[in-house]
Amino acid sequence: MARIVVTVMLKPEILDPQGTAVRGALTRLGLTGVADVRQGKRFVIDLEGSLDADREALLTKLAGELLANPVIEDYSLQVEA
Amino acid sequence: MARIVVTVMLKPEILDPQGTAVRGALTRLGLTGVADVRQGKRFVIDLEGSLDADREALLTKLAGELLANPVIEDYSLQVEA
Amino acid sequence: MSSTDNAAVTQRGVDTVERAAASPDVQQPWAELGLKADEYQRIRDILDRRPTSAELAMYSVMWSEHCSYKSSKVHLRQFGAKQPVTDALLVGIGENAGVVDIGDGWAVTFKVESHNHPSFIEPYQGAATGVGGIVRDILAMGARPLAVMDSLRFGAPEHPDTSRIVGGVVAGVGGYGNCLGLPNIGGEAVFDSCYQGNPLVNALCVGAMRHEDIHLAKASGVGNLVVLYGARTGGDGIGGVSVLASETFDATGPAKRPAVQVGDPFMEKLLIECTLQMFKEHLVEGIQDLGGAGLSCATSELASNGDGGMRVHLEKVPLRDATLSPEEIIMSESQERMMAVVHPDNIDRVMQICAHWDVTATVVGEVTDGSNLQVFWHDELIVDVPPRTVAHDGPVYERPYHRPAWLDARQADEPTAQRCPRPTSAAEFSEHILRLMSSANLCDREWLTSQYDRYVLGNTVAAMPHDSGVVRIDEASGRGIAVSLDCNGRFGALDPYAGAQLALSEAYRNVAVSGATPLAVTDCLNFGSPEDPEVMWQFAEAVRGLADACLTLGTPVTGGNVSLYNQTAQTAIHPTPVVGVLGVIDDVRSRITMHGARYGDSILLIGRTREEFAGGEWAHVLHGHLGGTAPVVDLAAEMALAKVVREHSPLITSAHDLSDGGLAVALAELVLRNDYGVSVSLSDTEADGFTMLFSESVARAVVTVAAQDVDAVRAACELAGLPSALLGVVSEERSLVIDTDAGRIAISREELAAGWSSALPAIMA
Amino acid sequence: MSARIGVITFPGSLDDSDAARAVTAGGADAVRLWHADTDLQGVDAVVLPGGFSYGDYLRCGAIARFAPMMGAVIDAARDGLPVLGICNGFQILCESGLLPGALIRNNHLHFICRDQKVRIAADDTAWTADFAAGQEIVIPVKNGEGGYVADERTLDMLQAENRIVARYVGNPNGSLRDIAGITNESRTVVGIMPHPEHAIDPLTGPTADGLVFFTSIVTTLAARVGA
Ligand SMILES: Nc1ncnc2c1ncn2[C@@H]1O[C@H](COP(=O)(O)OP(=O)(O)O)[C@@H](O)[C@H]1O
Ligand SMILES: [Mg+2]
Repeated sequence: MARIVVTVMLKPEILDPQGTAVRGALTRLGLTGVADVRQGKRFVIDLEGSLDADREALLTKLAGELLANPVIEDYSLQVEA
Repeated sequence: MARIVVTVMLKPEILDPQGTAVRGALTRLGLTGVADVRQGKRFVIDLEGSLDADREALLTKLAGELLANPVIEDYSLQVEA
Repeated sequence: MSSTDNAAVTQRGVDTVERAAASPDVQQPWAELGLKADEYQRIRDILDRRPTSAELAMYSVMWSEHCSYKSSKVHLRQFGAKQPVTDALLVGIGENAGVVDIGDGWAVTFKVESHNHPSFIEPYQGAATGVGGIVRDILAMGARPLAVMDSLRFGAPEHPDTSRIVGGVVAGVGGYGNCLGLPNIGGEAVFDSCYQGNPLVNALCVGAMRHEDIHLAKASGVGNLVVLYGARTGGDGIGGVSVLASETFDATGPAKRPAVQVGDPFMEKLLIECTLQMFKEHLVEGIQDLGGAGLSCATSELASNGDGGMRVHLEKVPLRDATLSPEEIIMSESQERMMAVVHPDNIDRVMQICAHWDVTATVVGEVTDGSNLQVFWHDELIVDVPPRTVAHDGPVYERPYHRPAWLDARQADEPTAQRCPRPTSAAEFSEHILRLMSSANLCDREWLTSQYDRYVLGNTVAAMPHDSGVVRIDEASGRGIAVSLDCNGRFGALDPYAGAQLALSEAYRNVAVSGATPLAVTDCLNFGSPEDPEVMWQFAEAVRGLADACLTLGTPVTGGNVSLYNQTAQTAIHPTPVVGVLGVIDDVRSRITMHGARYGDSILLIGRTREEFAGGEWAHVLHGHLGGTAPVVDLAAEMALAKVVREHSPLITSAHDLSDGGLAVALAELVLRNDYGVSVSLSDTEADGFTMLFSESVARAVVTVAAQDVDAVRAACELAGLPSALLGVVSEERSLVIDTDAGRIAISREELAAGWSSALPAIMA
Repeated sequence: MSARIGVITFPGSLDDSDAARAVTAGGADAVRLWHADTDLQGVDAVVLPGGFSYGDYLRCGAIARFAPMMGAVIDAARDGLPVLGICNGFQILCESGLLPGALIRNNHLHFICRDQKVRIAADDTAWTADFAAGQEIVIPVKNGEGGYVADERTLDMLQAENRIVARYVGNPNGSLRDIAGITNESRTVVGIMPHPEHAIDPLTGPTADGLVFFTSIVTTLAARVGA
């Protein structure tokens, strides 16, 4: 069993309305000095068996084509187990 | 400057239509043996100054009240810098 | 993790029928499951042994208040007993939803249902799954769902928790309906502190089909197959039943069970398309949606309505959570599932259709020539019951009830001029109008309605802000329907009998002023605890009132829903019988809307205005007052108004009913909703300016007609026994001008709009 | 013979029958196409309808872009097949690279459905030929993720090449430069966020302004045959 975690965040130059809303809410609820909040996605993918090179390559490709849209998002992969 | 990352995932027993959709797409695109996919949220919070105990306590509280709904979601905080 | 491999689950400890028969003295947790001692005994008498744990699970949930209507049943019978004679009713109460004939071979089905309690815990998902549930009910009748509506009640606008619930509920209703592709064509949103801990989320769905396509929930034909299709089954909504699971699964113990269900509108959209395709190809002998009580309900109802028995192999049910026990599988309330009874000749095609839409489908059982519903877990028989005893012969309570002692005092507390000072100058009148228009219950609903898709499917002829939603059913002929959903809970608090009738009266009027002929009724009765005799009295009175009024209006109740226990500690919500009325329009091109008027058109007020302020918006907003006698119910006038409007619809350029806030609010809305102004005088009317403007008497509407048609319409009113008054004209200047006995009220559109448009966003900020 | 225009249905497409109705009202024959097929059946143009393909649970249009039929559409579009993507269809076009940029969550975070004033900026695309540049129309907008974004260079390029097809008058969602719709280099592929197919008859829409998109394509295709 292999677990891969893919993290996707909007690129810094893209406006993040959700992050902005969270920042506003945190500040209203009393948290001081919130400089910035960005909201992204996290995918936890469980694969049967172990992660061979082929599947890892395909997954890396799909992370950049399916899970993230590189026009607006950055992404990263992490093999957990 | 402190950076805190809050991760929010649906509890394992809760239906995750988003994860199911991603699982289906990964499989259709040729990835074999996808056992499960769960999709969650990731908040990157930048705070001015250093993270004192008060602010950390407040943030921990707000993570469970604002960023996550503990009825359906699990969450975790990680101080990054 | 999902897995179909149920065999992985240990079979050790499964409570079989055989074992139950052999071990009569086993202690069972019937009380924890909400059963009373005598109910448990009755189960033992029916089965002539102790129930297995799976049987106990089924009976306990099917005999619950929610599924068995045990407190309400004795009262609801009036809807049948007092059912008006009508040719329109094709399928009456008792099925998933009633079916109404609207002509040309078209049938329409509609129903309203509550999802109140889940919406307080998780507003988004609670509301979303509420929409999902009612849509499946309509689908199960054989109809294509066409539109949804939502009637919402929230706590006080200024309470800190209110915006959380409003935001979540509205996003949930919208999120599910929008993603499903059903237009939202109307509803209500009301704020009152009595709903603080008990918000109400009532969702309505309407669908249409050809007469020959009506499907019923029954399993007939020995050898026919039982197909479960849609989402996989998870541990949703089975909190209580876990006590059984923990008994049987000693060592391993079940995984944690979700307290809240998450909706999957995409799956539901696929379910709709795949089900409609099966209907189209005549592949389905009987069908049932899986809602409350899941498989317990679907299998026992299908079997009970059929002519044979049914055998179900529970281990075949596709699971989302492999640790579920058989008791839990049979109880699971996982959303987005349907069950169809299919002839073996058609099964391949059914599976093909499901595969085409990527929907998981599994044959889980078959119709037998026996009389019992039998459920197997692998090879062991774990349920063997006469299905009728589960589905239909649940307990019936004659709960005690009595009129609350405090009601006399409340009814005596009229909003008199001494008790609630009235405006006396034109300036005060203006101020009161502005305060009303910017109050939570009368302000612009745009913040909310703009989150709902009202255009999808391309047949929406009227939605918000119109008095009722109008949908085209037949593109060629223009045949269509109008639906409205209404209730004023404060009237119910003053007099539940009248309150229910007034809700019906308002919905009927909304449908009528759109030019439609009202045909049928659905209702969602939201009340406090039936164990409180005073609440029970309110409930009994409301049902009696609604049944009586439906008989008079000739509009049968076709179905609905009861939601009890809406209370925090000792305080119940106002009696809130939400009533939906369905009307037919032969050609939607002839519908009447709130727009349509032209400069220079005359403005007529139709209907009698009495001095009626109790329970109304003016007393509520200006004085926070709730007391006195509810407005007089005048169903004959309501019918007369409907007839006049319908018969003169070609002459009527626009119409708007009078309800919350009375004439002042109706006229202000005309100014706010159109690009014209209104200039009227109350000098020729039957009562003083204050009464004319703020009374909430029933059976009234403002209509606009061309000057040359005034006499014809007024003559028709007179003939129908309705007073009418020529109030004034539609003016080019965009303002509200009213000449009263206290002087001239003149409010510009900008002034009206300021508070009216900002009030709801301010509550949500 | 009238033009044949394909309307693709993805699982979760919602406005597909509306798009087909609009195609017919515009004077062409609507040909229903299924996402899992690959045969375009020789259609003269394609409409990608609105909705929530695959629930739009990942990113809007992200999964639909990989549908077999989209492979055929992408190839044909590169060879000049006119394609109109409405709402979810616009998102699919951006995801598949036929149009630049992307659509993100509305800046106010709510789904918004309203009658929207839009100004036509380019009247020389396959789908806007019957409009006059500068013309203002009212058609429904309804989306949750309709905010158009692209980098400055792309935005400048779109503007310089007159590839912004329509602009919002009163921006409903935070779209950069009020962009409601754009076109590709060859002006055959158009993506538009608001819904012309819901404004073909004042009975069921705010206006009949949207019909012009569907008569435009008929005009364009007729001119091609004539040429
Ligand atoms: N919760 C809701 N969902 C959908 N539409 C709503 C909702 N609340 C109000 N509306 C619509 O907004 C408009 C104005 O509402 P309201 O003022 O309550 O209507 P009325 O004047 O008929 O009582 C109506 O068209 C109504 O159907
Ligand atoms: Mg009304």
